[in-house]
Amino acid sequence: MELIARAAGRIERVSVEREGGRYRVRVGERAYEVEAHALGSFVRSLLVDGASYEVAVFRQGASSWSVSHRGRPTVVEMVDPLAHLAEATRGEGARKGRQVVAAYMPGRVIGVSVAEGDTVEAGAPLVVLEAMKMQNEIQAERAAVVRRVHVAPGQAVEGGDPLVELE
Amino acid sequence: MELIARAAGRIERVSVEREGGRYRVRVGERAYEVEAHALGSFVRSLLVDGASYEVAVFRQGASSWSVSHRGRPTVVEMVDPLAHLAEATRGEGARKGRQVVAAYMPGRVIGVSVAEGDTVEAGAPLVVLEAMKMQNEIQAERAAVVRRVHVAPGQAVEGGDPLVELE
Amino acid sequence: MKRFRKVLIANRGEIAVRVLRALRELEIASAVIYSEADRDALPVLMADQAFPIGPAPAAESYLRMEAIVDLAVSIGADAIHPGYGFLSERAEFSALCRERGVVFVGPSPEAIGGMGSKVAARRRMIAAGVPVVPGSDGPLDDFDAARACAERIGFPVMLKASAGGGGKGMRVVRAAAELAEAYRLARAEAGASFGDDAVFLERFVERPRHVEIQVLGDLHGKVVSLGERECSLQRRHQKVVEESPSTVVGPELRRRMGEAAVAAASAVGYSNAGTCEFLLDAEGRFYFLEMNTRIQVEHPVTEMVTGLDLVVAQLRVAQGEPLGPEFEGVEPRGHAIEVRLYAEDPFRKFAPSPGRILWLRLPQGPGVRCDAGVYGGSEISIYYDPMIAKLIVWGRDRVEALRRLGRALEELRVEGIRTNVPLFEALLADADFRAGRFDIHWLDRKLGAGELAPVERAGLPDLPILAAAIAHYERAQSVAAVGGGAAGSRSRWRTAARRGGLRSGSWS
Amino acid sequence: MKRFRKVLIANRGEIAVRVLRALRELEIASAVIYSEADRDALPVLMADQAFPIGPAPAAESYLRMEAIVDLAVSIGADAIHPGYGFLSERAEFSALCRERGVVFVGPSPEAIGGMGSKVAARRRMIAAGVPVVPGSDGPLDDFDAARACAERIGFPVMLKASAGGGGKGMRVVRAAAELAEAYRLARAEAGASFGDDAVFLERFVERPRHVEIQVLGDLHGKVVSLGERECSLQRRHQKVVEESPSTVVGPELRRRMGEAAVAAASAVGYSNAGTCEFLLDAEGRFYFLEMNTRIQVEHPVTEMVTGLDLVVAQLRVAQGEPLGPEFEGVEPRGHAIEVRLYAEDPFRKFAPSPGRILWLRLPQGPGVRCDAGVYGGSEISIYYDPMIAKLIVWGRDRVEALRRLGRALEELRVEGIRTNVPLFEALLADADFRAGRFDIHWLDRKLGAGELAPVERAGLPDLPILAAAIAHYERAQSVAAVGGGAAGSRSRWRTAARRGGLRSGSWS
Repeated sequence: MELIARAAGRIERVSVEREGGRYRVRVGERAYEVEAHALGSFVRSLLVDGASYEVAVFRQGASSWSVSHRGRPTVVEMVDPLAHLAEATRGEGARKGRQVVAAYMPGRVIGVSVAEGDTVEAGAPLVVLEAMKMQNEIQAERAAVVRRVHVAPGQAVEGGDPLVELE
Repeated sequence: MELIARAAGRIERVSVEREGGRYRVRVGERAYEVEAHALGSFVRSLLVDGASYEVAVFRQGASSWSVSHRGRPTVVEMVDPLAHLAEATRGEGARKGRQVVAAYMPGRVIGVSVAEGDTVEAGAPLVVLEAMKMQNEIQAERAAVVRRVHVAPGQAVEGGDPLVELE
Repeated sequence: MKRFRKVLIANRGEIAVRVLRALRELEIASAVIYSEADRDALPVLMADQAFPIGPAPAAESYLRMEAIVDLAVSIGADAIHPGYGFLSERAEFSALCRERGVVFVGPSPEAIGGMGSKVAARRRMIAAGVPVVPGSDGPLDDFDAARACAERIGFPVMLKASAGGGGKGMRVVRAAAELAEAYRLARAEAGASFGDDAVFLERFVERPRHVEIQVLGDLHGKVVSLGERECSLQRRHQKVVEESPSTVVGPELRRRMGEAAVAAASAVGYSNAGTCEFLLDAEGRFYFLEMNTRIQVEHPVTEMVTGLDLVVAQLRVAQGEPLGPEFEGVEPRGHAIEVRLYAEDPFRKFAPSPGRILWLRLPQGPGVRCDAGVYGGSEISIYYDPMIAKLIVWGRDRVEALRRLGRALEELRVEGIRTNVPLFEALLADADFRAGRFDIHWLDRKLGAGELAPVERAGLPDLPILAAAIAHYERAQSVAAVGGGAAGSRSRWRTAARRGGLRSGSWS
Repeated sequence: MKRFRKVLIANRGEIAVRVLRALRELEIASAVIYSEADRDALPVLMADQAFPIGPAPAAESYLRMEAIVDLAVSIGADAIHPGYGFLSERAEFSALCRERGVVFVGPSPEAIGGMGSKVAARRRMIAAGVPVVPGSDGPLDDFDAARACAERIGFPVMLKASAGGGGKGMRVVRAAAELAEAYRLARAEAGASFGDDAVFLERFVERPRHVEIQVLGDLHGKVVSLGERECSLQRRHQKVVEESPSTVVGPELRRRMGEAAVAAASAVGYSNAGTCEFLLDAEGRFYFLEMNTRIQVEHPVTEMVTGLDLVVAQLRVAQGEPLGPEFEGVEPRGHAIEVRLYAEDPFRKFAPSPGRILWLRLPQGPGVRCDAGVYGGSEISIYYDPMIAKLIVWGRDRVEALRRLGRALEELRVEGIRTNVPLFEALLADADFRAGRFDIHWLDRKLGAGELAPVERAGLPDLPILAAAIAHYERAQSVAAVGGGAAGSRSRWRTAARRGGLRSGSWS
């Protein structure tokens, strides 16, 4: 199986083959021999060329996976090479620029600092969320234009609910 | 729901009603108010009139349940009152007397001490099972007649596999 | 002396579990209360009895004094253990228990009240000879009074607005020549900020450490000190790491602080467990801050170095037992460190990370104690303090304790929520922390300056891609196997993709 | 001195986890081997590296000396820790490691060999002045030799067949007048049973206790004693409960036994951790039995009362570090008790209960240490020792330790397999056990006489029926909701009933 992996700014060609319980995985130029055992519904023990890793893998969408190793999650998108190519043709820049800012915990929206069409700088406040009696300001990770605002002050949100879309 | 419970020599009429998340359960003359929450696939927290019990409930068959409280299991059969009545009519003694002696762990049969038709006393050896490098003699729990022998020496068995049927 | 047969725990989480353990060891029956959010929490599973007390918000459950005492009476509980937080330091709750004939496992309402008001407590401490931060003890009449007071207590001093709080209207003065101008400005600022220009003056303690003394009193007038805890590592006034002994307290200072703490507690007729908090300056001078009239979150570090069981002791003295010889002349053995494991994300400004714990393995082994309020499958709710567990380690010395802390943190597995473990990893890598060089502002300074970066592990950078690739492959195989036609499977994937897209918060 | 960078653990289960913890604390990289049955076991998850070593049977995996040393060399491990059991006491394995330039974390092959043969070890011990059970030191020539020997060592004595074993051909003689007849009968019995009528004679130790001394030696000739462990509670020669200190050993006896153990170890040039086992009689006389040239299962009780980390110490002395001052004049502080939690059913003649652990909550809190080799979801396989975990408790005294043991056992949750917890509950309810009145035959006597009955809990007799009724009701509801037609659901039920009937082993 040939795939493109996109994770933390990296884009890599990936191939996966199964050989009698073991996987041969190629990431870019690097080849790995991996033995993967499921320990529960989403925790896997991976032995990669002898090294032992206990990882939790949560599915986040059709092609998006959150991989947590010792409590530190990384989001990895695994996409079909053709789909990736199509997206890339449409413009690498545009793809990179789109972002849905989501609530990372359940809570209540206390304030919304932006409106659709606003231009924001990195670090600019977007939404103030209250959860567990603490207020948390959610900021823009980079300079962008606000494309959509999904929430209004007073609204209750679940973890993962979209708050604002930036581009 | 009206049921008959058979457990450890007891036979009790049982009724179960659900009332908004709580259960009203009657066992013989005793009435209980029970709140039951599932904690995992088979562990439940039961609050019975305030007292807290953490029990593991494993299904063993259509109407047979193994209920383990702090590691001590009890087998409870829950049957339809009519079915129970039918069985009782066929003869209480006969029903009580049938028993399938099963392997309680995976292992290998080292020896079979009885043949079909044998009459055995309580404590008589039936089968010797080897598991974990130890040999364990499985004995008759009461005087009975051997109706069937399911295994032969050298045979590997899984936990739960029938070994001998007594009556 | 009355032996308790049943005790009601008016608390939740790890401290409820802690009290349950003590009750079990004393063979006393236990009952807990639970709010709607805590039905499946660990204390409910572990207690002999558990009773609902109301909806999730604390005001409607854990803070319902009358309902809790009514419950205690109705189930025949001899006593109520309040834990920490919630009702533990409410004099009226202690009084209500007494009124209804239920023993409150803690000090009398009079002792709680005597320490409750800061101004009154300060006066009482001065009378009892307990050192407090020297100051004007009230608003200054005029500049002459300010000058006289400053000269008496010595520079640097601090001017504070009487009506102020939270750092506003505070002004440090390092020399006599600066005092007049500072006094003028402080009054003006106080007037402008609080509508009241009264100011007072006290000695400015530079880079103080927070060192507290555990005390324990019985109902027969005896109070003992059980040594100190160092709690200087604080983030926004919240303790993050606690240890015992303090690296800057020796036997002589320990003795003097212990005597001061015993004097403080005795001055209000204190019984049961309590803690006297002190500021300790770089010259070894210490000043009484306040007394916490309850068992503290960090009590296990004292237990680890003394071998005493403080919650068992609380219950015993509440039963009327006199303090035994094991509580006399207690000296610390080895070194203990506690870290508070929270469901919060140190990379996102310590935002709480509520949710379900989907995979949990607590550290074990030599020198490690983990007081958890959760189990694998339990939920960290948004209603309370997001504490997962307290991890306490013991070593023959601080170096061994730190090694064990590192080992235990590596061993811990929590998936499903984020935790503040990376903060502790960063601390363990910090030379000042390892050397015990810090004060109560140190952690906020470090975090503010971005000097506690997450520790980069020498791992396998491709690991997330490998794991995701295998998961993706397996899912594709199983979808192909189960899903039948390609069209059907594709449309399911598309639906999932839409949902996934909405929920993703990362640049994609 | 060479610092290890990587160590291979040639073991499995809880001791592999124990060694992993020590390696982490020393910041040494870790590798484990695993058999096919142990792919998902806890050590594999916790280690830095894990390598397959063969199929499940130990002879094809954990006992493959050459393959293990080859692996150590190929992965660049500086040393191999053998744990206990498997290769830990094989002189040839220690020799093979040395030959291949890999440090064996344990004694030299010479020291292992010196203690390996019981006869040679006994002679060596006598030469070193270590007390052994007095006896004829070989076959008796004739009755006169028997009488002379019996008079020298004093009655009661025991006659044993030289070729015997396992209690056969043993005969106790309590007075000189009975000796002639007993000698005649013993020879006849020996001849009939073993085809060799040679017998020897030694003092009969009545109701002896098993008390062992932990020793530790460095590579510079220094050997220290770290106090005793009482291991008299044995079932068929298997230790069940261990504690430290022994209730019958005081400081003076501890010193003398410690000196004997150090002399024994020194006589074979012993280094690393080891244990000298002694029989202790009611008069306080002790006799060397044998030396276990490895870390023992029960080492944590010594760790709990001394504050030392024995596995870290093993690694340090193996690196060449000399024993530091913390190992001198060690005296126990408080009391520690270990119980071995096994997957076995004490109600069914201790039959092993292999299977998957479906729900697991290990005890925690003050004074409790649980060294587990498993996690919730792991499998107790049929191939190895069915140990789940070791539960070790500490208290200021034995009474407190026993209370904690009871509390910890109540807190433990293991579902999916059966455990021997009921045995420990029965022990805790036994007056002799609580008073420390036992010897090495006590437990077998008690079990044989049916005097350790399961403790009946004052619970709710209807609980199993309530739980089953609710489960049955819920299932009926969900079947009705999902199953559609009654006929379909009924036929499914019938199939399940057939399967259920076959698997049920209870009277029905």
